[in-house]
Amino acid sequence: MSEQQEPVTGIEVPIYLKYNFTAGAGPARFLSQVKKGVLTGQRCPRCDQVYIPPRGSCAACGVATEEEVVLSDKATVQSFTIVSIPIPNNPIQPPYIIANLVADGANISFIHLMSECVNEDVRIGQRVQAVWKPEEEWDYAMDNIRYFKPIDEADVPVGQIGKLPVSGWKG
Amino acid sequence: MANLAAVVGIGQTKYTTKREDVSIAGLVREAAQNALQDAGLHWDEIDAVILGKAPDMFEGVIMPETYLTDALGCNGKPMLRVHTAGSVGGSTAIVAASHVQSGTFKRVLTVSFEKQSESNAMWALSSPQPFSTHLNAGAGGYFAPIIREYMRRSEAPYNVGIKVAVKDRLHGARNPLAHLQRPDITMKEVEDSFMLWDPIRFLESCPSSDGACAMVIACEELAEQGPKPPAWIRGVAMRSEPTMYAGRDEVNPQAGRDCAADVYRQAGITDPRRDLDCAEVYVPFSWYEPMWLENLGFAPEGEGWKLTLEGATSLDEDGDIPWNPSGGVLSSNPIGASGMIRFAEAARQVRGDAGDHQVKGARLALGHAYGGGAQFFAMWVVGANKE
Amino acid sequence: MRDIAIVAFHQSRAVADAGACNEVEMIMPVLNEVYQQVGINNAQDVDFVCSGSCDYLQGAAFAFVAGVDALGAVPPIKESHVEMDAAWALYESILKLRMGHADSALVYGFGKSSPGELPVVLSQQLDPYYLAPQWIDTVSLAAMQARLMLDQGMLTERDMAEVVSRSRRNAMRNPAAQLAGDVSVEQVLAEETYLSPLRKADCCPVSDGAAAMIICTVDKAREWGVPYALITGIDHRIETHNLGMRDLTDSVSTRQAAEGAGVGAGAIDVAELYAPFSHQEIILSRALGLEGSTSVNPSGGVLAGNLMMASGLSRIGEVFKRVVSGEAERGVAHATSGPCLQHNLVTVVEKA
Amino acid sequence: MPESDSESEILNQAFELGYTYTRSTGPVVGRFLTGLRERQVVGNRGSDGRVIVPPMEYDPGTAEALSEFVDVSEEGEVVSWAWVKHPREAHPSDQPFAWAMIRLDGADVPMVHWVQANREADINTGSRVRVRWAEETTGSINDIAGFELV
Repeated sequence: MSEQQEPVTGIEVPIYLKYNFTAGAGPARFLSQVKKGVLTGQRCPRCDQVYIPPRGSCAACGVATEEEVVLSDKATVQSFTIVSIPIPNNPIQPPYIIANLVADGANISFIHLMSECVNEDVRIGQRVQAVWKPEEEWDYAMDNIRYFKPIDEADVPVGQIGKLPVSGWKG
Repeated sequence: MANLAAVVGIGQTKYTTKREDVSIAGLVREAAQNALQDAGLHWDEIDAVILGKAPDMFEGVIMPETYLTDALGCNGKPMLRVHTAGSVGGSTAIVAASHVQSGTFKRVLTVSFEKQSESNAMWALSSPQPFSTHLNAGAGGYFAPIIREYMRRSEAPYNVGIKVAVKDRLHGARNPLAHLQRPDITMKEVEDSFMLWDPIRFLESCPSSDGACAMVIACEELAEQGPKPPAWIRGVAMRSEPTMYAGRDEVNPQAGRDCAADVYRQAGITDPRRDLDCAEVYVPFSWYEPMWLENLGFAPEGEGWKLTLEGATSLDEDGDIPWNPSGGVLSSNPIGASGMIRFAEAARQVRGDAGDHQVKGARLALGHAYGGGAQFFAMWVVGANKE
Repeated sequence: MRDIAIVAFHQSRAVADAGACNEVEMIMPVLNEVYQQVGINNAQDVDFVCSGSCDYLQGAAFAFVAGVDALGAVPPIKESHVEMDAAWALYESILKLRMGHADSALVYGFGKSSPGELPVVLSQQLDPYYLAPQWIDTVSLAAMQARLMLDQGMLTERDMAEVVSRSRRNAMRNPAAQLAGDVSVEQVLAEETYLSPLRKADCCPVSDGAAAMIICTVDKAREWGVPYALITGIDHRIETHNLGMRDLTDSVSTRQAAEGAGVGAGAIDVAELYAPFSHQEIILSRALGLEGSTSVNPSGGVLAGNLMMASGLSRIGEVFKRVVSGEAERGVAHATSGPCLQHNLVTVVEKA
Repeated sequence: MPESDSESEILNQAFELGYTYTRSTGPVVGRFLTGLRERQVVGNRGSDGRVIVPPMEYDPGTAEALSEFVDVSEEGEVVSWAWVKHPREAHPSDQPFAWAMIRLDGADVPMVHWVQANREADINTGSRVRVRWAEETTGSINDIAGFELV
């Protein structure tokens, strides 16, 4: 070995661990419905709020959410950001819109992509609807919805966002 | 009932993108050694070590306190490892303080760190989980919609965030340890910087830093024997709420308001803007200054931005309540340490030991940290006087 | 310093795979059980909550955040977390009670170890330059520790098999146990070696599950009107990470913690030791100075089921149960962390 | 692809948590790894005079920073060992092997590494072993491609 080589000051350490992830009982019920193209929330037995995606509990009350509630695939923009950097390992090209959306009949937002819109025109309170992938591509994932696109309905006042019935906004 | 305790030693590393000259142990050690030196103490005069950092995945070392035992002179002593997400640096200081305030120990060392250059911090936070939408574009992507909602509610002018970004970098230029050294930064430069997560621009975001921060906390009797003035711990508080629940106010989280009310009550503060001399507050994205000014009760709801624009939080504009005189998280962000840096910098101010970023005559200061999706809070108030 | 009372404890049944349950679904039933034991509704009814967990068990950063979703933390609560076994969450909680910032606390720990290959995952807890890149699993390290003792005549394989046999038999009375049965020493010895000198039976199983405890001041325990036991001593110590610098046949840090916790101040009726390997139970019994009169691991210990990040808390809970039931007057519980018993916590629990 | 045992019951999916970390070593670890690259094992002297291999940055007893480096032999003695009958995927050998604590000649503190042996019966406490160097050394603990029985 050459005496002239620089001393070692750094090393590369690959750490790759394999796991088998389990979705959880509550989330699995939700994912099974999403696979059929249906958005279902779960209602808290204590405070009646509807969660989507359900994660196993009503986080506010600390109790399991069990009652399934079929929701609309129409939603309202609670807030959003226009992202100009790529998501690691994701083919979506910036700039794209990630929005916090509340589905009609739900009381909490989830994040999803918005498209078929002029980024600069997206606004809080805007009405949107899911654009689903072709049915043969449906899997156990919210990615079955390709994105949400604006629809021709009146904006929802801020105070009403997250409080709409499953029948939607009658503006 | 709690015993009196005080910060008697503070040590930090220089914050930088990548500390290529030290191991993980070497980085942590440097801050700890500096804190001991500041306190005029030796390793064998420390009774216990309390370590904090954010996710182990940043360095890929599981429960690194076991590996760090020797670097922190902890062989034969108690060692506790705290992890409360981004608030961890603050929580760790509070847990360390409880070792002394409970009367269980006389003098403890607390250290928090991140050597996030070992990985890519953005990657560790964005690692995709099965069954979920892979849309996580980093912390900025999470906080940008919340900032947008604040802007809507408060009708704040668009340039408030830009002003904070400039102000904190000018503060950072007074602090030789700060990662970003930008004495020449301008409003125009920030405004023209790349819009990463609209409405967050590149220069309105924190950097990614390597670094460590340490403190020695001592009981009343020993604190008074130290070589430098102690920073007396006048109040400590932590609050958590769930990340996501129906009806959660993400802009002005209840956990932050409750935490502030608790720590103010302990410290006898009724009007934070008047009673406190300065504050070190976790502001990783510029707009969080006006948001936290309201959340922490320095301004009525919807009016935090007015303090920022008036220059009330600026050292350079002789503001009455300087925020982040050290340059804050916007100037240095080793995630696991960032909260402790806020707590330590608050202590430096009331010890009159903050160098060029000293707030003249500071007697009472707030240290603040938050973590996760702003659902974990840790705060302390330190004072030049015991009571 | 204020006396600290334990008023409730529960752990889920240790299982090899918690199946469909995610973390929050695993935690909620355990919390409900301890709430019921003292007659409260949720975490709102205690002053402080602290948990212990490890992100790498499930392979996701911020694993503990899901735990908060099990608490009913609206309005917000005083809450903290250690990336350690929940026995250390108990330690943090005790400090909060001692300083008067809480009169009661909920402590819980959880681990779902089944998704990954636990002994390999834990290899990444070792020195990141010298050891972790070799992927030395935790079982192998323990096997070298056992060999040192065998070579030095400090124990025999029969001694180890006796520990296993007693664990299996004791576990028959523990509904939470994963491995239990009327297993004789000879049966254990007849098993072929797995990671020589260890047999599979010398090693704890990998388990999923959670455990929870409620502690409080004596005044609060009386107010709740529930039976309680007192924590009269607690201490923990860590030692060097360099395995070559440690006397692996002894547990110096356990001795130090035992002295700090005042273990020697009286007779010990019962001891629950976090010994993931049979020979470690022998090391720990010696370090704690236990005598023949002490019932060691009446629950079966972690050889009967090991809830990573909760087993240390469970040991304390098992002693509590026996003191409250009158089966024991004074007991010792031990928790450990790190390779080959690097970090040890000792708690003394006594009849009120 | 996810597997569903039965509708809306257990949903599992394999995933890999992986990243290649870039570690800076600092002078002590760096000195050891530089030695390995040159096929030389380096230790350092602890506060009590004992030679520690691999070198430690800080003394466990006194907490002092350690700096006095000592070259040691690439041969030594097995202090303890464990026989891996069924190597795991992550392990350095796909054949049965031994993990061992090895005290190198000139060192006082044993190091942990692995030993190549054909059968369990071939290795004993006290066995003499020698470093088997990797074909290409890069400055990593894995430049030692295990030890072999002498």
